[in-house]
Amino acid sequence: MMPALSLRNIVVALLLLMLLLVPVYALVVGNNFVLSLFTRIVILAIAATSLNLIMGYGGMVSFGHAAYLGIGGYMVGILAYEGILSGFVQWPLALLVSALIAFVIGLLSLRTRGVYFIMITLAFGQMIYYVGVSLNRYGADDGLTIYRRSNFAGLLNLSNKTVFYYFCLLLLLATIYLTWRLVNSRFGMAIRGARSNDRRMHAIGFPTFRYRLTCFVIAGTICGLAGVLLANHTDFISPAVMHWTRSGDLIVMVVLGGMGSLFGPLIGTVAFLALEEVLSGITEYWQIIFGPMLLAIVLFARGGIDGLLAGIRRG
Amino acid sequence: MADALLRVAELTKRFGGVIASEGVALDVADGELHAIIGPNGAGKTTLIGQLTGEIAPDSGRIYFAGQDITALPTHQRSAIGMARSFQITSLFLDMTVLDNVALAVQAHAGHSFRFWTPARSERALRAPAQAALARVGAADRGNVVVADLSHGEHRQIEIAMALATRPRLLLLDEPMAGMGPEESARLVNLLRELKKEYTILLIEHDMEAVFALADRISVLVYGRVIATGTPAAIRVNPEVIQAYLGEQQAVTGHG
Amino acid sequence: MRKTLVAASALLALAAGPGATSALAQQKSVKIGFVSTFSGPTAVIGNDMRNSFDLALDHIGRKMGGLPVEVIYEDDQQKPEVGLQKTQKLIESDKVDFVVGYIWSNVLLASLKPVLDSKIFLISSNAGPSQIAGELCNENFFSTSWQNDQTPQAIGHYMNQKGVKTVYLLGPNYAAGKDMLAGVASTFKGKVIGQDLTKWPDQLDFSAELTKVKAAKPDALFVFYPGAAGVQFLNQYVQSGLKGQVPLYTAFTIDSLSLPRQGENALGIPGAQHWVNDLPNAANKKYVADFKAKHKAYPSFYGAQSYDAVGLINSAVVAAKGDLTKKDVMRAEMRKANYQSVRGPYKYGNNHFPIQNFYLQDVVKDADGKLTLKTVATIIKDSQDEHAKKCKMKW
Amino acid sequence: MLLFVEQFLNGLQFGLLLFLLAAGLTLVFGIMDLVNLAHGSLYMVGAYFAATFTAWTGHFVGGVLLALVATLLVGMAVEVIAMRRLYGRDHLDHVLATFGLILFFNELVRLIWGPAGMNLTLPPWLNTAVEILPGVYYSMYRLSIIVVALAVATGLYLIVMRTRIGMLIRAGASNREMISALGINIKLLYTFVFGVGAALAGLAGLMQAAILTAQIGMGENILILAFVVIIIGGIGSIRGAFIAAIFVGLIDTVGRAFLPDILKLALSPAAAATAAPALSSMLIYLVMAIILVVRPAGLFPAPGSR
Repeated sequence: MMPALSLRNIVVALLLLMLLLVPVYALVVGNNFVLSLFTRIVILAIAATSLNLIMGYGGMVSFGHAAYLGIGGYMVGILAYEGILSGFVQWPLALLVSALIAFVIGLLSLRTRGVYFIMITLAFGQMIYYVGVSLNRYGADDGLTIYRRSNFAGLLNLSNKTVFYYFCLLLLLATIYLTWRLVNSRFGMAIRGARSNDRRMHAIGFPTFRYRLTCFVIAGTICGLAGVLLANHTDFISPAVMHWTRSGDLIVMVVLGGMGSLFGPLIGTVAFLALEEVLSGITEYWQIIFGPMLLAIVLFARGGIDGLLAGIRRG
Repeated sequence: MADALLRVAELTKRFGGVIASEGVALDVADGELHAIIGPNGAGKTTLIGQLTGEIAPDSGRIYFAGQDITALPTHQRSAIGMARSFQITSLFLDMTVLDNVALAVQAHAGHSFRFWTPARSERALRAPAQAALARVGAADRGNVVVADLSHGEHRQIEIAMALATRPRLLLLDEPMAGMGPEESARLVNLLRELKKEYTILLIEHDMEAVFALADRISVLVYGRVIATGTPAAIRVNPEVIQAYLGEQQAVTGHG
Repeated sequence: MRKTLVAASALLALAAGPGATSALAQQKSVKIGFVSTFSGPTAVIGNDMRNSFDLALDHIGRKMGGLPVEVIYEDDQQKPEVGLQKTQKLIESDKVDFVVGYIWSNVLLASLKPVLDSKIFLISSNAGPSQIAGELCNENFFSTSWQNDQTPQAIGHYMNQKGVKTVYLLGPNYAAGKDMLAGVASTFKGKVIGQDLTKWPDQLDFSAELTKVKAAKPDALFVFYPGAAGVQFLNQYVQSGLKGQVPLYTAFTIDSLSLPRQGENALGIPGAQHWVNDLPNAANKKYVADFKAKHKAYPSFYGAQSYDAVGLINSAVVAAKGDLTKKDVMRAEMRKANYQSVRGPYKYGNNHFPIQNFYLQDVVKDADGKLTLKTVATIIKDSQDEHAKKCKMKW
Repeated sequence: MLLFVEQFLNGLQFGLLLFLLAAGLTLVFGIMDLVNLAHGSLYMVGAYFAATFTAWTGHFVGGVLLALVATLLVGMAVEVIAMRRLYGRDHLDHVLATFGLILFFNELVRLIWGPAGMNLTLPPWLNTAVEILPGVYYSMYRLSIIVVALAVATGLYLIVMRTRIGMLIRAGASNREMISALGINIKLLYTFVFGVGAALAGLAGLMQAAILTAQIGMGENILILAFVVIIIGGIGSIRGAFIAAIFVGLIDTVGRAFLPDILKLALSPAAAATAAPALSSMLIYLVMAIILVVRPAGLFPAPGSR
C-alpha cells in the first residue's frame, strides 16, 4: 500500500473524503435523503466487498450472495418481532446464523466448479428466498417491518441518522481493511492460489477445500452483517432482498468497480447506484442504455472502473 | 539394491474399454534417477496421475517410503515428500515468480489459517523460495509476473516449485518438452546436480537426456512395463527395440 | 485534481435531487408524492392510476384551496425496498405534504413507517392489507380503496345467494392471495372442497391445479389473479374445457385493464367490486366520459380510487384554507369523506378504511361492441372490514 | 388414476417445453462454451413475433413460421454483433454481458410493443379438448405441444447423431481444436448453431405464449429452470438435457399436484397447507442441489467437458 499519487489513488481518496462529508452536506442543505441514500450505498458496498473476497480473490462466483443480506436482516427482524431488541444478542446471533448457513452451502457447493458452482449457489439462494416467502408468522413475502432498531444499551443510538451513517461507514472501512489483511496473509495467498490454479495447489500440498470453505464462510458472515445494517437502516426486511436478481446486482457492482481490487466494490456500488439514478432521470427506458453498457464494460474494460483508473488490464 | 522409496504394484486403470495401465510394477530406489520412457499413448500421463493421486487406480497399490499411499489425496502425498512438475506448464500465471515458489514453501510450513500477517513479508516463506529459485538459476526473476516469462523459464519455475516443497522424490513430467537444444542442455546439467540430493522419477521424451541421466530406465508400452534396467541393458533389449521401431529407428538414435 | 473535485460535488448535488434547492418553497404549493409501479408488466396499472390522478387534478383546475398542486411520481418497480427508498426520497428530499398511491400490499407495508414517523398523510389508493386496517391503523393513514378481505367476502355472500354448495379456491401464494381465499371462506356457507396456493409471481401455468379442480368437481371455482396473471388464468381455464362445467367467480381478476386482453374468455364471468365504470352518479359519469375521451379506454378501479384520492386531499386542503400545518383540521375533514366520490357516498370506519357497498359486475359488450363491465346487482351494503375491531383508534 | 394420467401429461408437456429451451442453451454452452442468460430473451422475442405475425397475417401456422424465421435471424444477428466477441472469455464475463442483454431486450420489447403484453390467439381447431382415453379429455393445444416438441427432439437427435453437421457439433462439444483442424468455417458454424438455438427458444416461447400470453420478462424465470435442466443433465449433452427436462417438468407438476395431499399424511392440515406451496417452489432447486452434491458435473457429463 504505497500512497503513490496515481489517478486511482486520488479518486479513492476523494471518494472517501466525500463519504466522510455526506452528513455535513445533508445538514447544510437540510436534505436527509442524501444521508439515507449514502447509508444504503455504504451498506451495499459492505456486501459487495464481501462478495469480492470470494469472487475476486477466491474465484468463487456466488450467484446467491444476496441470501445472506436476507439472513442477517431476518435475524434482526425476527428477534425484534419476538421482543428481543438488544443488539448484543441480535447481532452476534445474526452473524452466527449467516456463518452457519454459509458453511452448509459452501460445504455442498464447493464440490462443484465453474458454471456448476454458479448454478448451485443460485439454487441455494432461491431455496432461502422461498423459505423467506413461507415465513407466515413474519409477514411472508409482505416482509416484516422493524419498529425498533437494535438497542446497544445507550452506547450507540442507531436511530440517529448521522450516528448510524458513520457507524456503517466505519464498518465498511473495517471490512476493506480486513479484506486487505486477509488477502495478503498466508490464508489470502492460499485462496488466491486456489483461484489461479487449484490443481497446482493440490500438487504442491494445499488442501484447498478447507481454505476456500473458510473464505466462503467469512464472506457470508460479512454479508450477513450488511444484512443486519440494511434491516436497521430500512426498518424493514422482506424476501425481495434475497431474489436472484439481487445477487446479480451485487455481481454487477463488483465487476463494474473492479474484481480483486480492494476499493473496486465500493467504487462499483457508488457507480451502479449513481448510474441507475442518472439514467432513470434521462429516460424511463433507462435499461436500454444500461444493458449495452454492461456489455461494453465486459468487452472493453475488463478490470472495471478500478482497472480503467489504474490503466492496467487484469486477468 | 537400496530400499525402494517408491514402489508400485500391479497398478491397473481402465477408461471404458481402453486400458491405460495394466499391472504396472515399478521400484524407485532411494537416491536413484529412474526414467520412464515409452511411445505416445503408452500411458505415461495416466501413470503419473495415479502416482500423484489425481487419478484413482482400479486396482493395485502404491507405496511411498513403506507407507501405502494408494488412497491418499494429492495434497497429502505432497506433504510426505512427493513433488511433481507438470508436463504442460501449470503455474499461477497472475502472480510473480517469487509468489509462486513462496506458495509452495507455504504449503509445507504448517497450516495456512493465518489471517493477519502479510505473507509477502514473512522471511520464513520468502527466503526458502528465493533459495529454490537460485537453485534453478532464476534468482533474478523473482519479481516478474509469471505470465510474462518465456516457455523455458516456465519449466525452470516448475522445478523450483517442486524443490520448494522440500521433497524426497521429484516426479518430473517431461520437463524438457518444447525446449530448444540450449535450454535442454542447461536443464540436463541442472538435473545432474539435483540427482545428487533427490530421488527422481523422470518421464521424458528426450532420449539423449534420459540415457545421459538415468540410473535405471523402465519402458512403458500399452500400459505395461515391458522392461526395466540400466541404460545399457535397455539399449539392447530386443523387446524395447521392437516396441520403438515404429516410432524411432533405434533407441540410441540421436534426437 | 480540480476537475475531480467538481465531479464529486456534482455527484453529491445529483444525489440530493431537486429538493435541495426548493426546501423553503413549501407553503407556496401543495406537494404530493405518488408512488406506484411504472415499469415492468404491471406498469399498466400504475399508468392507469397516474392518468386518473392527473385527470382529477385537471377537473379541479390543478389548484387546491388556492394553492397550485405539484405532483412527483415515483416508480416502485413493484419491489418493497425500492418503494421504501422512493418514499424516503419524497419525504426527506422533496418534502411532500401527502404521499399517495401504492398498488401492492408489500410495498405499502415497507413504506409505511417513514411516512407515519414524519407525520405526513398517507393515502393508499389501492393496497389495503389487514395489518393497517387492524393493529397498525394510524391517524394519518387513509384508504380510498378497500380492505383485502371485503371484496372476496362479498363474493362469498353472492355464492350463497346463488345456492353454491361446494367451492374450490385458487390464488397466488402471497399475503393478498391468502387474504382473498380466507375472505371467501369466511362468508361462504357451503364447503370448501379444495384449495391451492400457486407460486407468485413465477408460476403462470395452472395446468396441474386446473386438473385437480376438474377431478374435484366443485359447484364453483373462485380465483384471485390480479393483473396479467388474470389473462393467463382465463386463457387456460377456457382451454382446459372447464368453462361450461365449473362456473368461475372472481375477485380483482377481471378489470378494465385486463379485459381487452381477456376478450371473449371473460364473457359472463362475475366478480365483486366496490366501483364499476357504469355506476350512475354524476361524478362517476364525468370521470368515465372524460377518461374515455382522453385515453380511448375505460378506466379501471385502480384509476377510480386514485381519482378519489384527489377529491379526498382537496377536501382537506380546502377545509384548512391552504394552511397545511393544520393537520387536525385536515384529518377531521377527511374522516367525513366529504367529497364527490365516483363510487357514490361512503363513510370511514374508525380505521380510516371505507364503509361502502359492493356490487356484482358482469362482462358485457357496450354499444360499440367493446367489452366492458356492468353493474348487475348490489351484493352487500355498507360493508365494513372485520379488522376495524382490532384498531384502537377512536374518533 | 385418470387424474394421474392427466397430471403426467401436464408434466410431460412442461418438461418438453423446457427441453426446447434447454437444447439451444446446452448446444451453445457445449460448443461455444458460452453461458447465455439472454437465451430467455429470445424465448420472449419468439412469443412477441408470433403474436404480431399471426395477428398480421390472420393465419396461425403462417404467423408461427414467420416468427420462427424472424427469431432465427435475430439470434444470428445477436451472435454476430455481441456473442462472437465473448467466446473464450471467462464465464463471469458471459453472465454479466448477457445479463446486460436481458435488460436491453426487455426495454426494447417494452418500447416496441408496450408494457401490457400480447395475446397469441389460437385457431378453433387447437382451442378444444380431445378425448385421449375413454372419459379423459385433454387440451388439444397442450397435446400438440407434446407432439411438436417430441418431433423436434427426434429431429435434433437425428441431426446430431447422423449428419455431418451433427458430427461437427459433437466434435465441437468434446474437442474445440478438431473442428478448425478439419478446415471448417467455425465462425459460420457458430452463427448457425446460435441461430438454431434461438429458433428453438423462440419455438418454446411462442408455444407457451398461447397459454401464458407474451409478457416482458417472461423468459427469466423459465430460463433459470432451463439452466437447472442443463446442469442436472450435464452441460453439452442433448440426451442429458432431454432426460433432465422431462424429469424437472414431472417433478414440478407432480409436486404441485400431489404434495399437499402427501404432506397431509404427515402434518396437520393447516401446516400442510402452508408448507406445501413453499416446498413445491423449492423442490426443483432442492433436487438440483442434491444431484450436484452427488454428481458435481451433472447426470450425463458430455465427453471432454470439464
